[in-house]
Order: sequence, then C-alpha cells, then structure tokens
Amino acid sequence: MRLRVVAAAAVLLGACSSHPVGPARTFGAYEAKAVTTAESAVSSVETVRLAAEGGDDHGGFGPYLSVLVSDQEEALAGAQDTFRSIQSPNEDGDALGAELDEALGSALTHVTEVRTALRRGQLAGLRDVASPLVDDSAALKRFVEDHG
Amino acid sequence: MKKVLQVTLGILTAIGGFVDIGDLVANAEAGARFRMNLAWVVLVGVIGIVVYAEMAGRVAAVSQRPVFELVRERLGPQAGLVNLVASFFINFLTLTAEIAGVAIAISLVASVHYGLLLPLCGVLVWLVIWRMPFEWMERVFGLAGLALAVFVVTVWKVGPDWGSLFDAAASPHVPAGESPFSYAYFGIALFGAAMTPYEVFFFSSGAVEERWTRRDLALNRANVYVGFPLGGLLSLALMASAHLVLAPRGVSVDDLAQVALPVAVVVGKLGLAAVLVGIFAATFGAALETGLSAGYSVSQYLGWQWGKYVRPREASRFHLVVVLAILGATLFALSGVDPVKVTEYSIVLSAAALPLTYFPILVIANDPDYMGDRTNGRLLNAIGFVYLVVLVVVSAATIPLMIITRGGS
Amino acid sequence: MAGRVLYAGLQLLDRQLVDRTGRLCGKVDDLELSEPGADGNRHIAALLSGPGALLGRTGHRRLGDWLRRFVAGAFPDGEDPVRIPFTRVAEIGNHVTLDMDSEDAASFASERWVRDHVIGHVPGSRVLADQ
Amino acid sequence: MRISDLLDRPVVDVAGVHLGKVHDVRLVQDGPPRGSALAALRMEALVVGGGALSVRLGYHRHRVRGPAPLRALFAALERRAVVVPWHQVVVTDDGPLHLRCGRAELPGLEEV
Repeated sequence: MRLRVVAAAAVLLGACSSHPVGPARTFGAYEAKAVTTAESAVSSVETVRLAAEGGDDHGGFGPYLSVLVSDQEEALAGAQDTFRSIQSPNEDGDALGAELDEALGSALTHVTEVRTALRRGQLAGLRDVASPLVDDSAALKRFVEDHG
Repeated sequence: MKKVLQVTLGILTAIGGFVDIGDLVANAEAGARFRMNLAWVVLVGVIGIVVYAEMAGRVAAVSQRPVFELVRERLGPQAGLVNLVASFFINFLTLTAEIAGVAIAISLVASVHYGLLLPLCGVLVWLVIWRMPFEWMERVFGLAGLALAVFVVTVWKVGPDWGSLFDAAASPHVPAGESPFSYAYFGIALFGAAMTPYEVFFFSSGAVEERWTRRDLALNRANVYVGFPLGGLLSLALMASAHLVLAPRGVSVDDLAQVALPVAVVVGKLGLAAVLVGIFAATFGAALETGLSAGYSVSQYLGWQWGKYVRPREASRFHLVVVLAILGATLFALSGVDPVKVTEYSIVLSAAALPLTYFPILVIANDPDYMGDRTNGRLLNAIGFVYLVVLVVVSAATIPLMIITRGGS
Repeated sequence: MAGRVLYAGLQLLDRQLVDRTGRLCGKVDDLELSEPGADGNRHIAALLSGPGALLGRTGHRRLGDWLRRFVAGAFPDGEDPVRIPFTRVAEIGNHVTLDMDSEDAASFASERWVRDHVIGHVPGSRVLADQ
Repeated sequence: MRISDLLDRPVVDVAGVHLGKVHDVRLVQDGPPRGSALAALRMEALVVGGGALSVRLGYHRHRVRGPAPLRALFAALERRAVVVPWHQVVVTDDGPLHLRCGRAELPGLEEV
C-alpha cells in the first residue's frame, strides 16, 4: 500500500508538469501529433463559435464570454507553438506541417477578432464576427479526416 | 420548510461530492467524449454512496463514532495510518482544486485572473469554517449549489429525443475512436468521484456535529436518500448537456468555463447566472467539506477533540490542522498547477484508497457491540458486499490504468 | 469469582478517551501492566495515550521513547505518553470514559500549547460558532 | 511491561510447536470492587494465532452479523485461535514466548 501511494504520487507529479514534446522520428508519428493538435483546435474554434452564438442570441454576460474566449485563444496559440516545436522528419512532413500551421494561424486570427469585439462590448453582431470560424473549423475537420 | 432544512447535510455532502470542480469537468468531458456511454457509472456510484453513507450516518447516530474512529479501531494503528496518509493526501489535492475552483468561478464574473483571487478564496474558506455555524454552512452552500439544477432545465430545453437518450444510456459501449482503457479510466474517475471518502468523513462527522442520536435514524435516511440521488441527477444532467450541445460540435471540455457553455447557449443570461452561482456554491461547499475532513481524519485517528460544536480554542489542534491544510492548499494552487488536472488525479487516486475506508464501515455496521439491534439487514449487506468487491477490483485497476492511459489523454 | 470478560485488542485498544465533561482527550494507545502480585497475577495498571505510546504499537518503540522524552522536555507540564491510572477509568463501552478532567491529563499538553500559543490568539476562538 | 510487549510475539508450546502470534489479550474484571471505580482488570489469557485481521475484526466473539461471506471467512479464521492461560506463559523480554503446556490442552475462543 505504501509503495502504491508513492507510485501514485510520482505519476501525479509527472502528469502535473507540462506535457513533454519529443521529436517525431517518422512521418506517421508526426502525422498523429498533427491530428491531435487539429482536434484540440477544432474544440477551441467550436467553443468560440458557440460562445459567439450565445452572446449574440441572449446578450449580457460579457465578462464570462471574455474569459471563455481568451482561454480558448490561449489554448489555440499554445497548441500552435507546441506543434511548431516538433521537428518534421521529412519533406512530406514539411508540407503537412505547413498546411496545419496555416489553418491554425487563420483560426487564431479569427478567434482574436472575436475576443477583441467582446472586449469592446460588441455582443450584437458577434455571430458575424465569428462567421469566418466556420471555414476554419471545416478546414481543421477536413485535416483530421484526411490524416486521421 | 423546516423538514427541507433538515436534509441539507445530505445535500451539501452530495453537492460537494458529485458536482465539485473535478466532477463538473469530468462529467462534462465524459459527456462530450463518451456521450451517454458512462451514465451507468454515475448510477452505480449513487447506489454505492447511498448504501455506505447510510451505514456511516447510522453508526454515527447510534454510537457517536465517526468514520475515521472506526477506521482506526478496525484496521489498527498501522493500516489505519496508511489510510490516514492516503486520505489526507487526496483530501489535500481536492482542497487545492476546490479553492482554485472558487477563484475561477469568481473570475468568470469579475474578469480578474483567478490567480489573484486565490489568497482571498483561501481566507474566505477558512473564515466560514472558523465562524459560520455548521447548520448555516449546510444551508447556504447546499441550497445555493442546487442552482446547478439549471443543467436539468438546459437538457429539457434542448428537447432531446428522450427515448434515444435513454437507450443510449442503457446500452453503453466504447465509442469509436476511444480506447477501452480510456473508457475504463473515465469510468473509474466517475465512480471514484461518486464515492470519494471525504463524503463519508464529512457526513458522519456532520451527524455527530449535529448531535444525531438513535432517534434521528429516519433523518439519516432522508438525508441520504434525498441528497445523493439529487447530486447524481445533477451530474447526469451535466453529462447530458455536454453530450447534446458540445459533442456534436467537436468540443472537448478542459476548463471550467466550458462547462457552463451549454447553459449559456441554451438558456441564456439567467441560466448562466444560476450556473455561476451553482458552481461557486458547489466548489465552495466542497472546499469546506475537504478542509474540515482534513481536520476530522487526523483528529479522529489521534483522538483529539474535533468539531465545530465546541469553541475553537477547545479544539485547537483540530483547527490548526484545518488552517494548515487550507494554507498549504492555497500555496499549492498559487504555484500554478492546473486545478482541473489536480482534481482529476485526486478522484482517480481516491478510487485506489476506497476499500480501506469502506471496509471498516461495513464491519462496524454489522457489529452488535456498537449497533445494538440497529445492524444491517440482509439486503443491505448483500449490496454492501457486492460493492466492497467492486471497490477492491477498482482499487487494484486504478494505478495501472492511470499509467496505461497517461491520465486519460 | 467470575467477572466481565474483556478483550484488550478488540474492546479497549484504539478506542476514544472521553473525559468527565464529555471532551475527547486521546486514544487508548497502549496498556501498562502491573508487576505480578503475590498470586502471580498481573493487572492493568494504566492506560497510555499519546504519540509516544502509539509509535510503540506500530513497531517504532525507540522512536516512541525518544518522542516521549522530547515532549516531556519541551513542554513544562508534558509527560508523554500520558499514564492514566486505571483507577481513573469510569466506564468502558464503545468509548472509554475517564473520571478526570482532560486539563489534568498530560496527553493534553500539546493541545494546551497550541491553544495558548496559536489558536487562542485568533479573534473569535472563545466564541461558539452558533452564538 | 506494556501490552504491546506481548502483542505480535510468536508463541511456542512445550513441545516446540509454533502456535502463531499473540493477537489479543483476554482480561477479566474480577478484582476487588473499589467504590465507584471499576474493578481491576486481570490478565487472564493470550489469544494466539487465528490471523491478525480476523482477531481484530472479532466476527466470532462479537457475533458480527454479516455480510455472510465475510462472516464465514473471518469467523472461521478467528476460531482457529487458541486461548493460552496467562499462568502457562514463561514471560521473557525478547523472542518467542514459551508455554508450559502443549497445544492440545488449550481451549478455543468463546463468544463474548
């Protein structure tokens, strides 16, 4: 039992520290990491879209939406940085990386626009501000399907 | 109204156990990732905690002996100490996460970074433990936590096809794209969350704090049968709302703000206000529960005077443990750990320690030397025994699964 | 002469001590036996309570004895483990009731110390939360 | 001498047979009554063998009612313990406790 507690503590400490990012040795591994990144980006983009729809439909609760959207903006930027820090194994990987990076960059730009609008208190019309995210989301989902 | 107020101990215990920060996120994430395929685990957990909390409450009412005293009496000083160390560690992690959860809940309204609010939240939790009467603690945070019922409203407003929702929950399977290990890991997290040991520490100590006696056994049952199913219902509603609103859009939940999103989108402003109040009350309630449990478990193992039913100076070692636990947890939260991760690990780890707490309860609830003629009936024993076996299996499987799935990711 | 049978491990050790005012004041951590009498019988001379005695139970006798001496030195009125003469035991049930005030028990030394040096200084420590 | 000096000590009977460890001590309250205080508790016997956990749980002696599978297991284990009258024990400071009698002469546990 004591051993178990110690083991658990070790696992816990390991897990609470930041996620390690290793270099990808093969194209397959690189592709898998790209897909995971794209999936989490879809989650962020769709969260922001839902937030925009909610804000536009119901008005109010600006502070909450601000926190929600800026958290997702951070998550998205973090995902992009992490992915950039992974070395591509070959030329196919380079192309794949560039494709994903572009999609992430576009999504990030549009999420930032939503966050800015929220900070200015522009809740009405938020749906329009968020509308480019539809294409970003579709692109990321396509990426997941093509490479998943 | 008076009757309603008497079941607040059960409600607060359940709210703090079922929809505290870890469960808010775990349930929403489970709904978003596994749809309703883990709903059965919540149901299994509710039955388990109802059975064992009723025993713990009955033992406390009949013999005035709270759970951690039983742990030491039946496991002995050595195994009792192992359980104390494990429970205290889990409790501490949970307390850390809850204090952070309170801060995050406030930050969603105040637009201040939650890190700045942590010291304030730590002080608030301590102040309430120091000054607020036990019954008022139950009423304020237990009843305010019921604002989370807005998740039920959300599900109802989405107007799902109830038949298919029920079918989905009744015929669980591992969804495509998920490994059986992750499924099992999440299942254990939800089960561990439903049966976290601090619930019985708090509930049984609360029964002694409120001076329950043999005459209050009906009250004990009412608290258990109302509180825990209510907590279970809220966590199912949370899961369903994520399943209905977030999953179709490909959203996976990893922070507290996202948990409230289905309500914000479906119900609107008032709903969001309710959910934020609910999250605040539930995390605050859980912080009280775990902060007090830290003091309860240590004091009851060592035989110190404990409790809010005496003046603080008469239970000074107990209050010192509580203060140090809150202080340590606040500092740990300030160090920048991800509160959601901390709490997810703490509920999974608590699954590993469960049998050491529930086994002594089951034995004492059958011991006429403590219970007189109020020992368990046959049916209760049958269910209690089956759960004990499940607890042992779950406990053995927990750590390997944690390693295989790298924490469910 | 037949008397009540009591199993030390099952019914006495690790049980809660309660003083005559109802205050909780330690556990039965160990039992001290008297020297054999003329008939060769030994009796329970005292209950031992406190971390020093507890460590003896968990197989850390040396550490426990050190802790005892440390506590006895550190607190002016400390003596650990506290020896509660069996004559002060009033009742043995699911807890053990003592015919004494916990203020007079040395296992209370650390409680007194924490009270007088820490908790007692915090505003509100003398007030029951219900008032 | 403390009771913890006896607990967990191995016990060997007069023929050198190992009987297990001391898991409990039986006391009898038959000392002279002393006013309002409790009559003294006399060391009467050691409970030897039967498994540490099962003797600690007391399924047999306390007639713990259930659950049936646990009762069956732990009560059976506990009943394997033998009761060694105190006057049969040669008290030493260390090592195993030696008995003056053989195993066959020792009774089992009774319900309380």
